[in-house]
Amino acid sequence: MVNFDLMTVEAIASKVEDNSLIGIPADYSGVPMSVTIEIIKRKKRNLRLYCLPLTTIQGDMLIGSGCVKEIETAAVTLGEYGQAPRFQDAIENNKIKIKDSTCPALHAQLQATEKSVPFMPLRGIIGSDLYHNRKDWSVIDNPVKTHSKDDEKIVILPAVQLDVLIFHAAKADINGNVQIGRRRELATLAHAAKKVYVTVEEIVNEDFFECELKASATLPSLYIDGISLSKNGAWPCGLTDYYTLDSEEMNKYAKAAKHQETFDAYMKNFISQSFYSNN
Amino acid sequence: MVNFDLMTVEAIASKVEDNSLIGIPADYSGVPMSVTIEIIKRKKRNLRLYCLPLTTIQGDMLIGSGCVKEIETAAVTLGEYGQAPRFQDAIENNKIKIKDSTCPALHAQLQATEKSVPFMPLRGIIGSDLYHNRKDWSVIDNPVKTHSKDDEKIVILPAVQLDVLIFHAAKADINGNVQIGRRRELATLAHAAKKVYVTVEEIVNEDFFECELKASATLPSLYIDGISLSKNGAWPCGLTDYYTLDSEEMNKYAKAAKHQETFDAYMKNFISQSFYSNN
Amino acid sequence: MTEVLQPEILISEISNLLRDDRHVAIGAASPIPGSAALLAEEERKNSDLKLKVTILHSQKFNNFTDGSRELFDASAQGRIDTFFLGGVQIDGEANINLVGTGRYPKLDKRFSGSFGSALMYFVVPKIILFREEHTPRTLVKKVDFISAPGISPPNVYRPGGPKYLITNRALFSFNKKEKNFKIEKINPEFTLDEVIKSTGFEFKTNKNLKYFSMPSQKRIDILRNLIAPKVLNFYPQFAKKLWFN
Amino acid sequence: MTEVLQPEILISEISNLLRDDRHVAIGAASPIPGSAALLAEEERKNSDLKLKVTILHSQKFNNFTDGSRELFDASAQGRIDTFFLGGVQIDGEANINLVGTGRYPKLDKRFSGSFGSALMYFVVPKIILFREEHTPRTLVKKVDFISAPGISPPNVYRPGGPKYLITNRALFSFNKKEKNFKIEKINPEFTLDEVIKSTGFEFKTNKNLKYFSMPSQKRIDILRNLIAPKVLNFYPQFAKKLWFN
Repeated sequence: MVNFDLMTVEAIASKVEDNSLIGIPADYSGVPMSVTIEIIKRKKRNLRLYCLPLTTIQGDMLIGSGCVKEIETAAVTLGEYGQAPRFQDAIENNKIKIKDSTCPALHAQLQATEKSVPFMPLRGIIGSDLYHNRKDWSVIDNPVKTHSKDDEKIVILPAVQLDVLIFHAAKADINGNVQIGRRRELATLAHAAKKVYVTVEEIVNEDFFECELKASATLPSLYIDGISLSKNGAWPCGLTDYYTLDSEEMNKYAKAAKHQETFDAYMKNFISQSFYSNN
Repeated sequence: MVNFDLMTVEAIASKVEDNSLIGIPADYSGVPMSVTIEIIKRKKRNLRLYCLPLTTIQGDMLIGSGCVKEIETAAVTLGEYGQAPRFQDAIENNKIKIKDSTCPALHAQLQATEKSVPFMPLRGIIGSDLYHNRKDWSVIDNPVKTHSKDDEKIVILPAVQLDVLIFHAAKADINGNVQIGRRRELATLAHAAKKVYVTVEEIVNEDFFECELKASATLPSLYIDGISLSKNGAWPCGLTDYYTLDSEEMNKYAKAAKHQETFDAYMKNFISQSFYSNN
Repeated sequence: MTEVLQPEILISEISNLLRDDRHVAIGAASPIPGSAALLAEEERKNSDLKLKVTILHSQKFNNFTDGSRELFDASAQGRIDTFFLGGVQIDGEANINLVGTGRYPKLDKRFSGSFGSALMYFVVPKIILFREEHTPRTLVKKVDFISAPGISPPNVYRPGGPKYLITNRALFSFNKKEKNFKIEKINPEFTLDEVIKSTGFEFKTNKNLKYFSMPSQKRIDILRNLIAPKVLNFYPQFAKKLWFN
Repeated sequence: MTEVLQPEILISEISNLLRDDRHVAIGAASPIPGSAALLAEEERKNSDLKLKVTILHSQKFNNFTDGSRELFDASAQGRIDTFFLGGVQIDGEANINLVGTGRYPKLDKRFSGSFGSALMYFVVPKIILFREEHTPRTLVKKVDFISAPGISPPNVYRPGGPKYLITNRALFSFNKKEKNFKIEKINPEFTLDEVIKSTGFEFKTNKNLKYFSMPSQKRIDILRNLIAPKVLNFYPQFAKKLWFN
């Protein structure tokens, strides 16, 4: 028995509304692939992806499946498996809008919401074409005068609040606290999101707050709106201490995604199988 | 054998230079009392304390011992043991300068240095006399226009970099990584400090990075300039999972510190004893 | 019936004010609000609207894992429904002073400091001002130093602010538009006239003025049997004096 | 002597550039720089100047505990001495393009994106640009899109920037004041003239032009016996192809 509402993967997917701004974790932060497949099955449309700070197969699949209207990211890539083909195709053929960004800016915009301030300053960026293509960014004169640089120019980034965040993690405890380990960017994402749903490999019969080490690795339940059990929920991506990325499947995907037709066939097959179990 | 330079408590204290800006951890974050006594013994002068966000007996002792020129803090208090008498006396008789602040501002000023931005915005504060007495704070018009509040005023806080941070913690590993648990404000302090010294209860023969849970609770050695073994190093303050605050000693101190003469006698006695052992 | 102690009545009254909350946070040196929050949590344990209580000075009842800034961040995010603030002085416009009396910076009497009040007072929807001592010395016409203002102009972000003021003599509500307090409940040991005389600022009186209510025996039992041992962990001085002497 | 592989020469050359560093960080998809950093770390293991290597995509060689923003924060704090950046295109003023070719936003050929370059290029003192392919297609007169600029005006905070550019044909140094590259070393398989022809921008030549140096047998042994198995953990595709095929 757990002291929180256990959801199904399907129920989490159905919480994602068309047009919503979704937080997308990087390949190392627990990619929620089982929910992603359910989102694709449900033909969600016009999603806006906010990547912290990049996406791999998850973003490429969502784009290839026609679910995405806009993406804000520092990169979309399959890493060692090459460029992200459906993303490339979508950009080269003007199918989706992109807000090209840089990793620390994606962090800072969420940290602004975390602190409920309307903006964050960030150094760098000035002189890049990233800046010239972002109407929501501006440059101001540093309002704090220092001895060395009286006339410093600095970039101002707006706070961004996510409609929903979904990620996959190792464990939840009986009170709905989730173990995120060193992946603290998940805490930033959660703090900046209106709704947070998590899939986990297992639910353990303890309270992480009873042990200082475990508490240190925990995202508290107060930020979490629903949890689902989903074994291998990040597959073919990896999950720290559980499984590594599936090279063979990534190669298979990278090849299939090169063309829309072969991608469609790959996805049809993927959806028809039951790779993820709820128990 | 450890893979870092083990220091003595005395050596750490001698690293603190007159006039330096010192990071002071709150009563719950590992108060470095053994080093504090050595600082007092060495008659360090004109120290500037930056409290995150408050100090208890440590700050009061340093002030009463004449080591302090200035303090930036959200509070100085002995908690359940009453007001901080040497601090009160110093303020009421104009012996030290105070920069009265509020907890989130003390955090934000360090976070600015953590990100190497010259300032951080923060809501609140406007209309308080804290603001009216801080020449280093200013108010600007929010440069990011939102629909709801086109003319919002917001406070701008300058980045603060500490000269030195000293704190007490549970454990160091053989590679000089330190366990801080949930006390992540210690990471913020360390990121914003030029030099960081740590005293620990024990040094353990392992590498915290070999275990994801332990790594999650770790401040990496890359931020740490020196470590000393110091059993009971936070006493009479407490340390999570090791010992609780010593009520009897706190009462004794609170009483003695009411007058400079009794405080001096208390300190003379304190210094003459060996409360802390290095092994 | 058991004799009910004065602080227990305050704990019970404060607990009633937390009725619709989901998350209450308790800051430094607040044993009575802390006890009230744990009482409310216990009483709602089996209801649909559970209450989460974060006591910052406790290891066990601290729900945060992002260091001591998380209280302020979470509050600014709107995730904390109620927070308590005290005051060396509180005035009729709900300005609070936690710094000291006299002319700043060289004060006649210095107190601990403003803590997080200069943000919390702005962002937490229900701030309950709590000061046991109810005298013209604590409830003043105008505070000597504003740690955090009771009200703000429209160009300042302020979703939160003062909702109640509770002392050992009375419970007041605060009206943001009229910028004044109204008395809601009174300690039956005092008359309204006595309360008026012991208050340094003017407040609105109430035709429906009620008395502080006596906690039920059941509530007293919960408080003494279940809550007191918890409080002993993180406010030992307070708990010992009240319950374990 | 063992046959030395071309990537091993690059690894060895890059490793030489890390001589005075205390902390080198390696970002996404950088197996050759990552191998070079681990090689330098191993060779200096018993010296006074130890090298710390943080490989972000590795669980074991990641020295950070504050989430993925810590690389950027630590770099901005000045705690990272060297970082590597690549580029779809790199031009003669050291502007780098990681986004794609053609007219943005509707590009002819889209690549992955700018990653952290738009901050890292400004704050890390020694940025080594690394791009294996040395052709007029990659080393261009002017990039189509600036992910991060090579130089900045004085009113922009910029303690860091480009120091070297290394390709499979040559090693260049960058002169910030003159805003140009100078060739320092050349792959002995190519002539200077061939390098000039395969470079889309003009660069300064060097009277003391040296050749890429052959790694010693000892270094090759360390690389193949100690470093290769580590690299296999976080760049499996690369390591398998080079060392475990």
